[in-house]
Amino acid sequence: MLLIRRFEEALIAHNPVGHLSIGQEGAIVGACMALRDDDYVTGTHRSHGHPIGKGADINPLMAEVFGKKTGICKGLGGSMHLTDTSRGLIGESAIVGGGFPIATGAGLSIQVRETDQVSLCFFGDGAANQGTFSESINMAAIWKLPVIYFCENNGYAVTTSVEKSHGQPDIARRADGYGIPGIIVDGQDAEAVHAVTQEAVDRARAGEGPTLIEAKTYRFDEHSNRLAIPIEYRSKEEIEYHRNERDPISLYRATLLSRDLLADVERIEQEVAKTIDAAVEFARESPEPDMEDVWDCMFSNPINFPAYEGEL
Amino acid sequence: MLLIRRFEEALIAHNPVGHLSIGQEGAIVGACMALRDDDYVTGTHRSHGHPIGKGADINPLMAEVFGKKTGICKGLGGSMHLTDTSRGLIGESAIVGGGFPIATGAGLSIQVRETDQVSLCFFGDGAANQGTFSESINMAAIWKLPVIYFCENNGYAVTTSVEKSHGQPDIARRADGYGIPGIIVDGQDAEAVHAVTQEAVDRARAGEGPTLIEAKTYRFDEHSNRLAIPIEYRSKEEIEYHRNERDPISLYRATLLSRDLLADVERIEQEVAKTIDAAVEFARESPEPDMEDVWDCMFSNPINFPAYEGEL
Amino acid sequence: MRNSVQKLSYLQAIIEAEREEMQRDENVILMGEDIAVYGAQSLVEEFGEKRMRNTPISENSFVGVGVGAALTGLRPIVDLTIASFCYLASDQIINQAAKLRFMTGAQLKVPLVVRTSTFYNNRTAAQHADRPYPLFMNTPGLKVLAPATASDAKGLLKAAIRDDDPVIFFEDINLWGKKEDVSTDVDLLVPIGKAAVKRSGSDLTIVSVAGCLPHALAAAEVLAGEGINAEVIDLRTIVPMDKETILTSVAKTGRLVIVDNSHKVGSVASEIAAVVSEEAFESLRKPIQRVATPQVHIPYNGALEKRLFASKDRILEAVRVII
Amino acid sequence: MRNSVQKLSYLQAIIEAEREEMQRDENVILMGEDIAVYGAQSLVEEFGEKRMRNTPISENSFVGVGVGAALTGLRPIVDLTIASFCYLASDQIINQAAKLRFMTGAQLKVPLVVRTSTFYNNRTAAQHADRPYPLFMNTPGLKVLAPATASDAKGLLKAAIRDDDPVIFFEDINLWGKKEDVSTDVDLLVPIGKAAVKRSGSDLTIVSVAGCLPHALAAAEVLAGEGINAEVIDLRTIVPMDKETILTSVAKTGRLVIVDNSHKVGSVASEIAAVVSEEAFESLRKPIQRVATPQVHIPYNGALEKRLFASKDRILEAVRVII
Ligand SMILES: Cc1ncc(C[n+]2csc(CCOP(=O)(O)OP(=O)(O)O)c2C)c(N)n1
Ligand SMILES: Cc1ncc(C[n+]2csc(CCOP(=O)(O)OP(=O)(O)O)c2C)c(N)n1
Ligand SMILES: [Mg+2]
Ligand SMILES: [Mg+2]
Repeated sequence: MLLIRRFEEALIAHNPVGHLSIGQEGAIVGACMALRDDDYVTGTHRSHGHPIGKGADINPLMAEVFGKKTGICKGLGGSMHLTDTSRGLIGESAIVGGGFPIATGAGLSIQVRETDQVSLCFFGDGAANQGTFSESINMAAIWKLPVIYFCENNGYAVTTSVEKSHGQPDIARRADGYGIPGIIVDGQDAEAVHAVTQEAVDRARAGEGPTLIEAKTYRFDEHSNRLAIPIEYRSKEEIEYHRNERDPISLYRATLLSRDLLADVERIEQEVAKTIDAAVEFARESPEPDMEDVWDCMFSNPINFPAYEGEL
Repeated sequence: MLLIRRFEEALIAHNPVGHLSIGQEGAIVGACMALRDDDYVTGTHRSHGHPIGKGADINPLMAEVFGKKTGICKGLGGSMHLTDTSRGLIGESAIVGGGFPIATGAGLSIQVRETDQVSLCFFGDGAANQGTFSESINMAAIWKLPVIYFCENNGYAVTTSVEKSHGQPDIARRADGYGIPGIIVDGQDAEAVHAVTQEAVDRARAGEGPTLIEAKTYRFDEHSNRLAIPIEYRSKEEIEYHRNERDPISLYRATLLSRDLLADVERIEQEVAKTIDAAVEFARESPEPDMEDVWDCMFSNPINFPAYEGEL
Repeated sequence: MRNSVQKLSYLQAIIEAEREEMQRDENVILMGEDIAVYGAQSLVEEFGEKRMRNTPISENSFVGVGVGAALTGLRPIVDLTIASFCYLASDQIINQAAKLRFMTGAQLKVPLVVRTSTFYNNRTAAQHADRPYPLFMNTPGLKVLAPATASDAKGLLKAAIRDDDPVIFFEDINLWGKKEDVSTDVDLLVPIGKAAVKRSGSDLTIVSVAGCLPHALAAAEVLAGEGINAEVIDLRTIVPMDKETILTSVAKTGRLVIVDNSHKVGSVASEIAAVVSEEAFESLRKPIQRVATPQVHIPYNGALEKRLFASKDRILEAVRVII
Repeated sequence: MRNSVQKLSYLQAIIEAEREEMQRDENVILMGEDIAVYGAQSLVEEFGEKRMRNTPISENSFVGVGVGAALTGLRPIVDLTIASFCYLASDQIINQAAKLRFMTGAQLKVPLVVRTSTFYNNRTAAQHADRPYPLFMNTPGLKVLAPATASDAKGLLKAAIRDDDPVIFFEDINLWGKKEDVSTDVDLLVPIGKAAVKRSGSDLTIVSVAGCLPHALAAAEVLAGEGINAEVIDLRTIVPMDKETILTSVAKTGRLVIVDNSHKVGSVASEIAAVVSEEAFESLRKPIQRVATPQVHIPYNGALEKRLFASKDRILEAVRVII
């Protein structure tokens, strides 16, 4: 959690780009803790947290947000697309709702290849209104695919509240329409999230099919730190309340301290700070990608396709 | 109901084209009986029943299936698209699921223009798996639009049963996920369908929002009488049972006879026969459309668009 | 007010067009995601939530809701925000909006406007940077607009709103901030289907598509310094295409460069090249040059991205080949 | 078996290609609506429901499921049945399948095949009769195939299944029933990106796209009777286009007719015309002729519908203009 927080704080300081997960780290990390390295994950435009939660190397992630050649996606994907396949990530879709079918397809692949992996699909409350949500969940239900649909319900899609955009506000309640379990959990409590996700993962590995989990969480910052929002769509009090009372990191820190783990906490805090500093340094000093990288990444098998010839 | 049945039997005899509603007339007519002439309806590829249920003239419908210039759509739309706007029909979508947003838009229009019309969307069980189903119903729910989503659940989408394609088989059960009522009714009982639809229409006119109705019905014939089906996806016994025991027309005829209405029934049967014979005659003798009709129907306002110049 | 002007940016001009048309006709409504965010905040205040609909993230359906509303008495403007989302709604746009009038034998009409912005040169990467004009160009039944100035944006959008057929209106975010004098005449429409000659010349023709215009004009300026007079045509309307203006120009100059930020294969530039080589073959003195985006996706890295799109230098390079 | 042949229809050849590849590689799976109905019944019997997935009617998602499966070790063939449904799935095809490899810096690959059939000349009316090649032609990252013979259908589909990139495979239902001798060699692939010269000639070039081939050959036959030797090229692969074969032919003949059943504006024919007028300008002796579908929707009435598509007579008429 702290690594995600500090990663994004470094971005605010050094390269203010993108959609931040600050406030939502408990949901992300709680979910990822229930997964193995070889389990699949699809993510969203709010993409920084997912690979970090899955344990990806920080340097290539940071370099990617800086648009550098050493970035995990060679500087071609960027802030909304931090995908590290070595940790099971198979795409962070900036098309809202784009991940549902892809995660479901990974579930199908697991079933056909008969491995015991699972596939977890992170999505936002707003994304639940895309048709791909119901289409994909229904397919996973009929085929009993090992997929966990994990909603980071932060209450808003840009400026639009869940109450104003959903016939009823509990996304997990839609699960019943497809005959699968739907579970609501406090997303600011990483251990609670971990527990319900673990149950869903176990069900999935046992061949019992998909689960829909809705973690109620909150985004502390604006939708994106590149978009000016001209209206007040949520109150300052609401934001302050969440920052002060409902910060998943403060809450978990308190839990750890109550377990007498102050020394460990402090050690981790120092390690995280070092990791982030090193990553910023790495990203800054890395070279820019070339036009050749652009052409090279188009096709696996470029029969008869032109290659880059320096024309631009 | 009888008019739909005889209309389609005439097609089988004279112009074997299209997707027949035979077996589903109770659901269609029961629903339409709850509507006023100025209420809107969207339909499906199985399009013959809806305009007949809404009281459209038979001649132009028959001529349309024959592809004639006197057809309701000038022979340009055809069997899957019998749309008569004078009876409130605003499109029969052969794109499965295409009608959901359109019916919902008509509901929005009613709300903005502040009339007391309603909009009814006919769709099949298979169509419920299109993303437009959940997207549109959700929009109608948040805006409390006067829309009735009416499922003709005939158990199959081409060869695919509801059990094999839906996470759970009751489509109406999905309504709860959007916070709206979902109602199941026996589609072979026209009066029962009429009653539940009337309730939904009343709710809609009162500003209380959308309803999802699922009429359990059955298709007696093949998916389309132009498509050869090489597999047995439903048993002969099942078909025979429905034809013999669950025919909405026989059932309703029995009801009427039990009310001592034999004379009326026989008069209606004769009238229907005459109407259909006349329609076939009309359709047969009507002229073919011209290429000019094709060009003329493209734009309302063809600034700078070419017109037909006889080149083909 | 008839003959006065006001200084407006391209985006402000669009909002003004919407305001004027919403004032004129109560059947005009606006729909889209976070409708107040992209400049339309004042419209929400003026017209209220009944006519300003903040939609859920359901592109195919809310465009289809626009279609249904258009069939039944309203004149909806649907904002698809970013043009990459057109692919989510292409079903309702192509299979329904474009076809419904035809398929019902003209019983129905579809007075729908879909606004959408091409978000390239903005470091948003490949899933947000599409310029999918060709998708809609190939579809009969649609009118496709792509203005390059604030005045044209206002006048064409107003014409689109008053039009009884479905219109796709492409904005270019690289122009959103550009200010110019725009007429306040509430009835001044820019005709759909007419290109604009922005600079006349006799040595070669440069046809500019959508947001390429500033680059085309800059290139023409450089050429003028060298004694080469380029005629610059702003296409403005992609469908129906104003062949006449293009063919007349090529008949005069015999040389054609087309500048278009869509991907080159199957681009608007390809269509123009095909038309000209068919209908002005005899007057063409040199091969047509297409300055378009090569067949690669748009990278996140800003420096690389910039090189893929039209620029003064790329246009000049193409001109040098045929001059 | 290496050198033997069997008589197969175009559709049977497609099913055979699927069968052979499913036998060869257990990671090949097939997905689509009513999968057993359109010829694949025997595949369901042979491979079972695990690898033959009968999908709900959820086009965007089941294509996306194919993408997800392709990213994680399978090689799915997704049957979109009727090409008009491409618009429902264009989001997953364009925004995901075509872009994912690129956007991840080539960490991922997408070995996905989407089969889809153009259902024109079949009285199914405008919502079922699209030929949307241009939609995908404009998208970088895709390979687009459109075979016109049973042998090419088999060999190209097999090549597509073995390809590590996403491929869109357009079938033409007007050819489904056409029988010919097809090789039984399980490793015979038709190379992606190579056009076929079906008849050589020196007086003019006819390039045929997809199902237009029989009409082009029939026209060439008539011309031969008049002493005019037409070279007939079957494009076979739309993307990447085999420019070389076309340019070589036009260099020889100086005259070009392109036959394409997509709508003319923004068609494959337009792209070919643009390429040829750019790269073979000096050898062109007459304006290029495009025989394509005019910008109207496809009517239900069968007689009218037929007139909108390629025919021997329409091709001959175009040839007469430039001969
Ligand atoms: C298909 C599509 N529509 C719209 C957008 C613009 N957009 C980006 S993020 C976003 C809100 C998403 O809300 P939610 O799913 O709740 O995720 P959050 O941003 O809250 O994490 C929108 C509308 C998009 N990227 N893709
Ligand atoms: C978008 C789309 N996908 C697939 C089809 C092909 N198709 C036509 S009807 C049909 C089955 C529809 O089932 P259902 O909604 O239950 O209606 P029914 O035919 O049973 O009346 C299918 C798959 C289509 N027309 N449109
Ligand atoms: Mg959210
Ligand atoms: Mg059905």
